[in-house]
Amino acid sequence: MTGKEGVAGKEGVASEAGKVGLAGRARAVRGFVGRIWLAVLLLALWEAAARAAGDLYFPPPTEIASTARELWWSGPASRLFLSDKALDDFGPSLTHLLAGWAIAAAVGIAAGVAIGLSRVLFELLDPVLQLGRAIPPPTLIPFFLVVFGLGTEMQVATIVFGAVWPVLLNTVEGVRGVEPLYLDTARAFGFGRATRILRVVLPAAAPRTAAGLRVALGFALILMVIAELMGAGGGIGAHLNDAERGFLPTELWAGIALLGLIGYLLNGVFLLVERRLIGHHRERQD
Amino acid sequence: MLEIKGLGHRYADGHRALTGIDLGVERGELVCLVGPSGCGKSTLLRCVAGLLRPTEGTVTLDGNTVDRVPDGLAVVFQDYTRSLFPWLTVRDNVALVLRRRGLGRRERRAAAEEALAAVGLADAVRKYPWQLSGGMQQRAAIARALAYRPSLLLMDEPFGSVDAQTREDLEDLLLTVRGGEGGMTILLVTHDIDESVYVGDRVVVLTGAPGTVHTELRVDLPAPRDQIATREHPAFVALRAEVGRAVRRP
Amino acid sequence: MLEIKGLGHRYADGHRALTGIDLGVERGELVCLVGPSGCGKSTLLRCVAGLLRPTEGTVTLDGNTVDRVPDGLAVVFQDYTRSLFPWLTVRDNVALVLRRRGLGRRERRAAAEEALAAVGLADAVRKYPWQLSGGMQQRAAIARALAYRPSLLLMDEPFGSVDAQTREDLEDLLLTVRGGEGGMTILLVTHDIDESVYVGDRVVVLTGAPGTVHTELRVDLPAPRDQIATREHPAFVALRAEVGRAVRRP
Amino acid sequence: MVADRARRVLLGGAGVLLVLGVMEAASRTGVVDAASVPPATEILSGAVEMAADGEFGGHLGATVAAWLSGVLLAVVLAVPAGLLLGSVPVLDRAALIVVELLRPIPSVALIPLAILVFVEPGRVERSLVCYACLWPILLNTLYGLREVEPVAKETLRSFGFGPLGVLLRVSLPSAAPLVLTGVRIALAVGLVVAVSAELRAGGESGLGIYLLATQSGGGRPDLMLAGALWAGVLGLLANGLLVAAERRIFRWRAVR
Amino acid sequence: GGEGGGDGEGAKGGKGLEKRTLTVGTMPVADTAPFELARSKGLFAKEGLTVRTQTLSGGAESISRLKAGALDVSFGNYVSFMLADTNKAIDVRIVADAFQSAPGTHALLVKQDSPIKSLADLKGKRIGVNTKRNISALLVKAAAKEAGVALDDDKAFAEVDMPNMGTALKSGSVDAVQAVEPFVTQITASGTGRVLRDLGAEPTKDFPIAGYGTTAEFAEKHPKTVAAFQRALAAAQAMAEDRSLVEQTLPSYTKITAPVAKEISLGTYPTEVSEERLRRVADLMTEFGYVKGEVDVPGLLIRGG
Ligand SMILES: Nc1ncnc2c1ncn2[C@@H]1O[C@H](COP(=O)(O)OP(=O)(O)OP(=O)(O)O)[C@@H](O)[C@H]1O
Ligand SMILES: Nc1ncnc2c1ncn2[C@@H]1O[C@H](COP(=O)(O)OP(=O)(O)OP(=O)(O)O)[C@@H](O)[C@H]1O
Ligand SMILES: [Mg+2]
Ligand SMILES: [Mg+2]
Repeated sequence: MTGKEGVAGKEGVASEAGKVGLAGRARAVRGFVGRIWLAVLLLALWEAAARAAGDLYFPPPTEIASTARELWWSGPASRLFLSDKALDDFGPSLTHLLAGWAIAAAVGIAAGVAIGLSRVLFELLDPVLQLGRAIPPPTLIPFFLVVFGLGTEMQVATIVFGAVWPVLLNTVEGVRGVEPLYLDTARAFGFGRATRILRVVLPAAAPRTAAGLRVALGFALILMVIAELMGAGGGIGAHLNDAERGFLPTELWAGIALLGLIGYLLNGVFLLVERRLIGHHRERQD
Repeated sequence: MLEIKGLGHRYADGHRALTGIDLGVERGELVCLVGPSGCGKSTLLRCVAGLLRPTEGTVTLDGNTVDRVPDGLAVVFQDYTRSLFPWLTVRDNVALVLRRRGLGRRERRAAAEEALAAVGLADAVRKYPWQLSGGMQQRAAIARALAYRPSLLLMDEPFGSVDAQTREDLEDLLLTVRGGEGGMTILLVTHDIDESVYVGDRVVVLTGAPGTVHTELRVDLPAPRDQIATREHPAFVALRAEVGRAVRRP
Repeated sequence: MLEIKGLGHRYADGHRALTGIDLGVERGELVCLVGPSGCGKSTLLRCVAGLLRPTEGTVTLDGNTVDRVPDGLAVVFQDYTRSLFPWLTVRDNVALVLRRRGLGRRERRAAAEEALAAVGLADAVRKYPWQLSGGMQQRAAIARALAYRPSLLLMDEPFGSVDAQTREDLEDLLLTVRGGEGGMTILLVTHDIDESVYVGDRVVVLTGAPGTVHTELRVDLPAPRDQIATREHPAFVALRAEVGRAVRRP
Repeated sequence: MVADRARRVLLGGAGVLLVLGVMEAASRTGVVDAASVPPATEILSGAVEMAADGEFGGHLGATVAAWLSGVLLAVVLAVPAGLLLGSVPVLDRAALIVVELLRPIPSVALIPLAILVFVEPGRVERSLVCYACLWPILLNTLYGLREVEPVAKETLRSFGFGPLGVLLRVSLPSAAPLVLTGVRIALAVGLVVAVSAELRAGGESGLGIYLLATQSGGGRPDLMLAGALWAGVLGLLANGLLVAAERRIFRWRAVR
Repeated sequence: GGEGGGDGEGAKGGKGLEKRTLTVGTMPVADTAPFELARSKGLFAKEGLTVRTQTLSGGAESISRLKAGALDVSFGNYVSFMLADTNKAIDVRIVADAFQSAPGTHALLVKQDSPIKSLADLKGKRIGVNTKRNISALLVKAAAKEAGVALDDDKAFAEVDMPNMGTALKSGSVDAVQAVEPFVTQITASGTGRVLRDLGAEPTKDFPIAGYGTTAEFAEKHPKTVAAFQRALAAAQAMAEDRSLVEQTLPSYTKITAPVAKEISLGTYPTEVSEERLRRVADLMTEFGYVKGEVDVPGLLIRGG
């Protein structure tokens, strides 16, 4: 979006610049179309199918969108049109989500590196971790209730509990898969343990860790909802609950679509940052 | 300075790569290792570097047994492409190892650029390793090792991927650098017999399966070596022929 | 057979590696490419192999423009360690490419073992590439290419990591193989000037930044070449000096 | 090899005992409320009590069936999809939005819709498991493909192999470890989703259904946690099997 | 379609039934004791019905399952049924009444040593309920309103699963909980909490809690099957007046042990659906804004035979 505006802004400064601007715009448009045609096609099919079926439980996307607008984007312009309900639903949810993900990332990477580097630690902890990550969070509610009580801590804990695994596991994989010669090189030049980890192991494992972080971001969103579904409190999870129990399928769909959208945006930001940080790794294929 | 005694190595899969190697290297000496492909030269270097724990014998450096990587060591690996970090530019690859030298960020960069210029990579400092040709990558690895100013330098076929001219330049660069203060001890693996005689103070010929020392030859050639004069020196020709025979005779 | 016209390549980062290359190679010819490190030899080979789309000019093979990998091609990459598949044994690395030759499983294995034996790796067929020394890996890559019996063979410094004796053996092996039925066309990049004259029918000298053809020299040496006789031949000595001068003069 | 395995089992067992010990101590000393978070021994005895119950086996079996078939379905769908997207950039670009919109949707939020579409409780559960498992496998496949050594791909291309040959013989084997990591994540997620779906939506039989029933006579945190333990054990077993398979398939990696 | 011309009532051996196998959604709670009784005593079989069950975990998905056709008939609380009907999720028909509150079956509890002495003290406190905007919240709100306290669903209530009520109360996560039997007995007997207010007393004395519902479509297509189900269940509901029979049945399908079964308060099991009683639920729902507009109570009933 901003790219398009930027190109348009440059236009007309000079004829040469204008040509470049036009070419750039054409490329931007082509790129944009290349990215969204499938989504648009699927939406159109869905719209047509839903209209043909006319089932209350499977409303067409346009109806879902208008419900969503009513629910969350009917507020004043000064608040980016966010309604009161939107602030209630998104604010705490997203805070929990990001806090949980950040903690999961830190814990997952630290533990992943430690476990990936040490065979003893790996063998000591592997069964515990495998056991731990297969435990369904709902069965731990009594435990969470006692330790964290209902509320923010419990929700964040649930998110951390679920989102840490992909980071941890991928980091362990990444660390164990580091090209041995990188490590030899680092050792040969007398890098200390810390430097070796920070300057060689982490960057070498970065692509895999990033894959884990990305999966974890999706998980964090999912667990945010689960935490809200099973614990008290508002948020998008509670909205879904209300919509389901109140038999308001369109609102349910709106909530689901909203989750998709939030996940999409988070992922977009993540990819931008990732490209910034570790993109040059693989520009190699031409 | 470096003392190798009864060294042998058997890999985890049971393959016996080296056996009964005895070798001493004095401070400031440049010893060339030659020998057939697969005879254990790289394995020997790894043992000396403390990267591989030998299954027999010992390596001692200044009287201390090498059981981990010793201080002041630099290595140019045979598989140089994999020893450059793809996430760093060429300059940062060099600058990174200089952290251990206690230099500031700027000084590190300057030193890195200087070393890269010395191997003819002044224009490539900001590129990533995978944007370089094979020979350029190899030179980057050499620059990294030289910039580090190690007291012990291990080089595993460091000039294998560059053209004849560059090779000679690099040989001379190596000779210049080792002449500097501190006195660098160098172990250099090469397949080029002329090169081994030209740069070496001593040439050690290994034979394979499992690797053992076959011959040691002292190179007594006039001190400031010169690509043309030295190579025309009768002693050079004689030595070169001798090494050649040693390598060829199994 | 192979016709290169006005070939140039500029990499995605803007670096101009090659420009205005014109070169023709006849069926069954063995052309050696020499030139300074980074002058674009590997880039040229990649363009010929159809792995890289040149940004200028064309490559035609038997009259067809090369816009994808042509049939009957084999390549020995300069970065041979990365071109062997670590999840396959050495034998399976060779046997894999023979699938395209329509051989049965047993035949493939037999052919692979034969080719590996020819490069002196008979004992290593069941090992994984990372269990081999550098020179052995390089020989495995050579065996793979030879076993494939390509009509066009591209070799990027194929003998850079082996000792002098092995190198000579491999040179002779290459000369033997190309003499077989079908007539193999070969483009070989090397830094060893002697080698280029010894194995080549023609030596093409490139100069760099960006790479262009500097000189072409026809090698007219008696047909069955011999490591001792040929290298002592006066024409060999003269040619070798000429190539050396061409490479050195920028 | 044998010594290796013994060492793994011993160390792993020590790790588990350590954690159990900490839990036991925490409850016994009153750091946490023992009635709500019973000591490890009680949870263990709860787990044994469950195993002794004749009905339990059937319920556990139902969960395992839905779980494994769901994960399997996800593998069958996601790996080829990943290979396709990873090798056809045009599709990859277009699919990114769709994938990224669908991926964050929690399976539990889809329960009411899944019930309507798939009707039969076992199929509902399987579809939810599959949905949740698709994404980690797909993403890991895509990331794995990105990491493939370009020279290795070029090598096979230069020997005349077509895109499919390169995909199957180079890209797939070198991405395989990361794909399997995805499957391992998916296995854990799938189990979580299966049991959670049962707990939330009920059904005919399953571990979750069984756990619901155990709570009907009053809150029994020990049994709930015993159920959690059983789920954990299933996860551990599945992971163990996969790792063993991995070790065989990727011997070349293990030794290095 | 019907096989042969079944004649009126008493379709012995299932002759004339449109469908002989019924899939019924149920829960392991005291409310469904007569249903289990009917199964164990062969009352359904006598009517020619084979009954299969699916366990439900809550009210909402029973509606989805009914709509999807995974269930033919489902147990469920009246608030859920009425919400589903009013919001046109499905056209609900109540097949039979299941359970009606009695003193002690539903209660509001606080911690043993809680400073909360009366409903009036609940202002600004958090109350754990099984489900917001549902039957449990309704009971609490009705009682609180009488005491002059208006509770807001979002602010006053926190959702806690019934089995975790004791833990939630003890850990101080909530100030009060709404519980049903056997949890009420468990919480009081363990000394965790005390009853602040019996919700089985006025204003929700003898309050209709749950029933068996189906879709209008199913009811219309299978009148004889529905009637057979109703007959069998009515017989069982009647038998359940004998408390000892219920006490015997409870341990067979729940984890309520025989001694606990003797202790707990039991509600009553009405034998037929009454429009008048259902209206009490509908009126409260309207009063507290749980539905927009009116609940069509007569429309929920199955008319004629
Ligand atoms: N990781 C390994 N596992 C098992 N065997 C190995 C391993 N590395 C090397 N070897 C074997 O040890 C022997 C010596 O290998 P090494 O790399 O030391 O040879 P080299 O003298 O350096 O040869 P080149 O000149 O070809 O590099 C070879 O036979 C090789 O197959
Ligand atoms: N992927 C790439 N991206 C950008 N520049 C590249 C890339 N690959 C090579 N180059 C540049 O192109 C030039 C030619 O590279 P090439 O690999 O063809 O050289 P070469 O003749 O094979 O050298 P050498 O003998 O050292 O292998 C070099 O300057 C190199 O830096
Ligand atoms: Mg070597
Ligand atoms: Mg090259």
